[in-house]
Amino acid sequence: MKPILEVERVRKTFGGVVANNDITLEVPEGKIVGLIGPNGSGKTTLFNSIVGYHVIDGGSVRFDGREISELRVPRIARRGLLRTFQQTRIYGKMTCLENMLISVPQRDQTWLSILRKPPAADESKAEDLLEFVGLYAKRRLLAGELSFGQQKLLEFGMALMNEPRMLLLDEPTAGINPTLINGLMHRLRRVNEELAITLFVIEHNMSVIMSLAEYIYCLAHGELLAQGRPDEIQADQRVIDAYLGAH
Amino acid sequence: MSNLLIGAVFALAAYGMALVWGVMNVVNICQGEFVMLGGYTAYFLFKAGVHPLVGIPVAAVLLFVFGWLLYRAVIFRVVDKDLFISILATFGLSILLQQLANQLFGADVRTADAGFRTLFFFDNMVTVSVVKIVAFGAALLVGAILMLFLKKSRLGQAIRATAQNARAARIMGIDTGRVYATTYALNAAICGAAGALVAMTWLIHPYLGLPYTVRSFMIVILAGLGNVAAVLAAGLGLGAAENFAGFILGAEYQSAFVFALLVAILLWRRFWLDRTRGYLK
Amino acid sequence: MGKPQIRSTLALGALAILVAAGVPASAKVEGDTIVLGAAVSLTGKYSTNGKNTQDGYELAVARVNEKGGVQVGDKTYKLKVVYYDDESTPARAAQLAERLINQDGVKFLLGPYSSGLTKAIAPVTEKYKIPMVEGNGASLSLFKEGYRYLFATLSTTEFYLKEAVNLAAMTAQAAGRDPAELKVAMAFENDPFSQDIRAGVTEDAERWGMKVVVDDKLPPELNDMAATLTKIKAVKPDLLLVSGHTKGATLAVRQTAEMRVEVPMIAITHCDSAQVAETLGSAAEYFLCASQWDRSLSYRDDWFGSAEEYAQLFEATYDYSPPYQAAESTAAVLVFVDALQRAGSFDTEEVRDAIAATDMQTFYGNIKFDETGKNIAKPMVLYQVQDGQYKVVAPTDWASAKLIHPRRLPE
Amino acid sequence: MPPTASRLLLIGLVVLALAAPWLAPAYRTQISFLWVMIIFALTWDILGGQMGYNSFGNVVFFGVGMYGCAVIQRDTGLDYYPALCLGMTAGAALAVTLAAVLGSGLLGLRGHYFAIATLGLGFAAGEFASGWDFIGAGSGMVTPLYPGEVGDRESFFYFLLLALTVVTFFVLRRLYSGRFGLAINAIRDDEDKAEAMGIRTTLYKTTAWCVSAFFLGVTGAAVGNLIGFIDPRDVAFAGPTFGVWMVLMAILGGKGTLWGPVLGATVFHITQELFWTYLLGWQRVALGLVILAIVLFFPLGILGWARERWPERFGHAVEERPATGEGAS
Repeated sequence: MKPILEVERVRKTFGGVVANNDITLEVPEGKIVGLIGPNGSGKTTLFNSIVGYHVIDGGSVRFDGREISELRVPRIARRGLLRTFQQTRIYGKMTCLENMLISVPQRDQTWLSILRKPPAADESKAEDLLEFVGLYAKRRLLAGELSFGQQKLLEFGMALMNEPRMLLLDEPTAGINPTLINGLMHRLRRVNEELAITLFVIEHNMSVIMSLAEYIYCLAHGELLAQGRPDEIQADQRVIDAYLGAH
Repeated sequence: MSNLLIGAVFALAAYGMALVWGVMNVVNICQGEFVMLGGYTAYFLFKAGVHPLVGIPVAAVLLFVFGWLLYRAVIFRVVDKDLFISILATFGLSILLQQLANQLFGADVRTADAGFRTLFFFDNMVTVSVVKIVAFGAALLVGAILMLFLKKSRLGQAIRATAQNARAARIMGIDTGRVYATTYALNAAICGAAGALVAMTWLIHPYLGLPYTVRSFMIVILAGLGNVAAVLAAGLGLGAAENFAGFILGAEYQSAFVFALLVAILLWRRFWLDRTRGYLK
Repeated sequence: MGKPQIRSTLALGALAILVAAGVPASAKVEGDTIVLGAAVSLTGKYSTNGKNTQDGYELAVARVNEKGGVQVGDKTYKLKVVYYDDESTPARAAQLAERLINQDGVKFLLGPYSSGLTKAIAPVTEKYKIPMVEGNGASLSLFKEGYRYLFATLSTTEFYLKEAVNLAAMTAQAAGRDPAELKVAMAFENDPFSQDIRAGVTEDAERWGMKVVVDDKLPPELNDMAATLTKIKAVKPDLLLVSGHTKGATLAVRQTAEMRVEVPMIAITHCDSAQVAETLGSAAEYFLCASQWDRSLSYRDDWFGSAEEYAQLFEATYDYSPPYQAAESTAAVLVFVDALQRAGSFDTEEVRDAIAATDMQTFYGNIKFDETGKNIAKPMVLYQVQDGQYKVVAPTDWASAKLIHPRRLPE
Repeated sequence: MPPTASRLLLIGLVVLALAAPWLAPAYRTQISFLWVMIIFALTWDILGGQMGYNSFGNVVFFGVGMYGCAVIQRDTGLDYYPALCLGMTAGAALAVTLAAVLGSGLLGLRGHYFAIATLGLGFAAGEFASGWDFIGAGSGMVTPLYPGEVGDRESFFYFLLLALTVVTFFVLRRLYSGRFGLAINAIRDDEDKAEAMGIRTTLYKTTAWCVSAFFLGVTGAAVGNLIGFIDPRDVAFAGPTFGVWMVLMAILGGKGTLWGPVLGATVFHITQELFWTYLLGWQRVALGLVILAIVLFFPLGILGWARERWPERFGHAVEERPATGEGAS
């Protein structure tokens, strides 16, 4: 199984604070991989480094075999590597349907095609995906009027609309009503299996990530602490110490 | 010398703008109109026989009251709104004040000649008018008083606390409404003092405000909010650059140069940040 | 699209039509009143001179009405002027001229203040074949467009500082110097009026073979002339010419004194309307000032009597001494009165021809238009500020005092 | 509201506009300026309302178009109409080129920095124009006299500007209903998110500015001829008047909507004309008060206010799909 994402010795500092230090990891194509770690361990910074939010101080990031650490966010996104945000980000003054319609893949958009109307196929696809995430009934509401959990689902739907090859999810279950978490996990698996989208997930909810991910990386203090299958991680004393705050 | 003085006056107005911007998140477009009103205060006092130097504190006090009233009447409504709303609202105020001044005082060009002498050096090749030195000193003094006030006084500390975090300040029992009103009034007072300096060194008319507003803007952007030394440096630098441009390129391109410089500085910062995948926000 | 927005759009559309149709267009002659129209600058950068212009018009109208009015054919009519505020901007002035003609039905226009605004209005009056007599658009370029319906009571820009250049040359000759050795420094505001003056004096200086050593355009936003004056100080010219409406005059006087710019002869425009002698005192001493008119001149007419009598009446009415901007505006009204009486008709073509044939004496000077419409019968005068008074020093026929040269610096 | 009704309304308005020169011939120029104001507000709203980039410098394109056209008319020696045609094309081309060049740099600035940079741009353009002798410097330029009969000129420019307004409106309506509209709305709501989704934001932003510049350039060319005299600061690059009115009109009507700017421009223009007629000398004081009232009490504009009051009329409703929809939290 060839890795779709390879992160090699990535280093990022803010002022004097080291947020990521020499992190090396890889995500195989078609899998679900988890990223865990206590608060402030550098998970979101790593996501930002991967998708091009800031310049990394050292190391390399390869997506599908090509170096992307010099590219900016939109170009990386057009290659099929997409992320969602911990604090959800949707287009608040647009309706849910419009949010979906503008999230179509941008790879083949040319100057002329941006002036055209969205094809009808886009609309039916958007409606199907809205139904998939359970927001069909609210499709004409302004996205900003949805609850936090609904916005999260919408953002997920938008990411799917973009037909990415790989999706970086930053805490997909945070803020979601616990009774709905199972449904979400079910959807994530379906996405992974049916749409063949590789998932790389930051998650705090241990039971979720343990049942979802096939392989897990754990960060602490900006460094890679441990890696392995869920059962290995669960048994790893260093991970337990990190979470309990015992140093 | 002339450059330094105009720079100091710009710096005063800019400092007031930075204060209001930083504390209240309001961009005050009628900055230049406060300068204009300060100038008229000094002018009318001068007509009544009061020395323009005395006019400086009087203008500051009058404008303080005016700023306070303006805050209570209008500005408090735009404090929590989008920055753009405050830009438009104060733009409306600026038109209003300009036109009222035009109607009340007439559009005549006025000047309050303080009667200071000019010093001459090197066979008259270098001239320094005393009024400009005095005005420059006064500008520095106003700046110093302001800094002391913000640093030492209780109200000044409240202002700084509010600038840091208005919500926290409110929880700590600071009356932010009062802080805002004071800040805005202080700004008006600074501009009023600057206006009195303008009246005694150059000339005043109802439409003189715009250059001061625009240059305050530029200086604040260059220097950032809340850095007094940088504001002063940027103000003096701008004054010098402008005069120099007038000297080299001819006076017709003097303003063009300043505005082009503003755009150039912003573009430079943008492309510089671009390399770091950042944005100028 | 929702209903409310459509309804309000409809309502507004209807309102627009109502406004459009609701204001009745007044005729050029209402009963026994002849209606003239003028766009003047009541606000904006020209509002001081705009007010002078309006006062000049109003004084003429009041005087003419008081003396019985205008006799056209066998009936006498009163005069009335409709004003709009052009805010000192050309865009507005052009629209207002159109409004005066189209909506108010005015058939005879008086000019606005400043060459720039006159430039904006002239194409409109030309198009509608409406005669306009103006007293405040001096740019020579106005009279190079071949306008048939534009007439100016004032001397055009090339005459403003011509006399100053000549004076400098003659003084040099009298002192045994060649005028070609003289160095001239110029600083003119970047607007049509001052730039046309610049074109005029450049020609004059060339004719004498003088060398132009500084030639700056002052931006209208100018609050400080220090950069230009520093240059001037360095090159030590023999003659300094400055024009920039009242702001330019005040700045030039104040800053030359402050920076001790030692030029033997300095000539400026607008120093009487800027009241430099009154407000700046000794700093203004020995400045030369171009003026269209002065109350001490020996012109007279039947409406106002002598120039001095006009000035006294003006002072009694408006509480300030009339600058020439007011006098030339008054004269513009008198030209209409004269032309209407001679034409004996309200037909714009006949009135236009009557204006073109004007050859009259007024308190403001003689008025006779050449084929381009500018007044060629009246010279400019040059004041010198002497002991806080404006004294005419040139041309010599009118001079009430001798030129003091070189200029002595105030202590 | 059924689509036919809105179509009927549009047709009605256009017919009214076409008939206006005969209904109120004396007001042709004033209504022509109404069309100009509507174009101002509509084109400002592309960036300001739909894309969230508040520009104070759009008047630059207006001025560039005006000067471009005037120079062509002066220097080519063509007859009036061919010269005007060529001039308008050149003016628009110049404006669009400028927008493309400036846009690639300035549109990388966000928020207030963009607003301030464009403010500087507007002033700089005016000052440069008034120093440049080729275009008359501070003396300005006079455009050629219209060759037709008295009154033809007013009708000509009335219909020219009306046509421009209608074209602008429909082009924008078309653009807003497509991907372009969605994309610039997305940039307005969250530009970082739009970038994260791979949208070519710079391309969209520059295109938006170019569209705005195109219509402003053509309009500028026409208005230069309508006014007849081009002053660098007060007519062409009139930042403190036209430049700010654009913003005000769009906000007054409701920015980010198609009808808002049209509505705002109409109300603003009529109010202003009334002030001019009835408040001699005090009209600007009144204008200042109106601006204050607008931003303090209607910061969302007329349409925004209506939208807030009757959200259901603007289609923001919950709808169930005939099949079962899965509920969410």
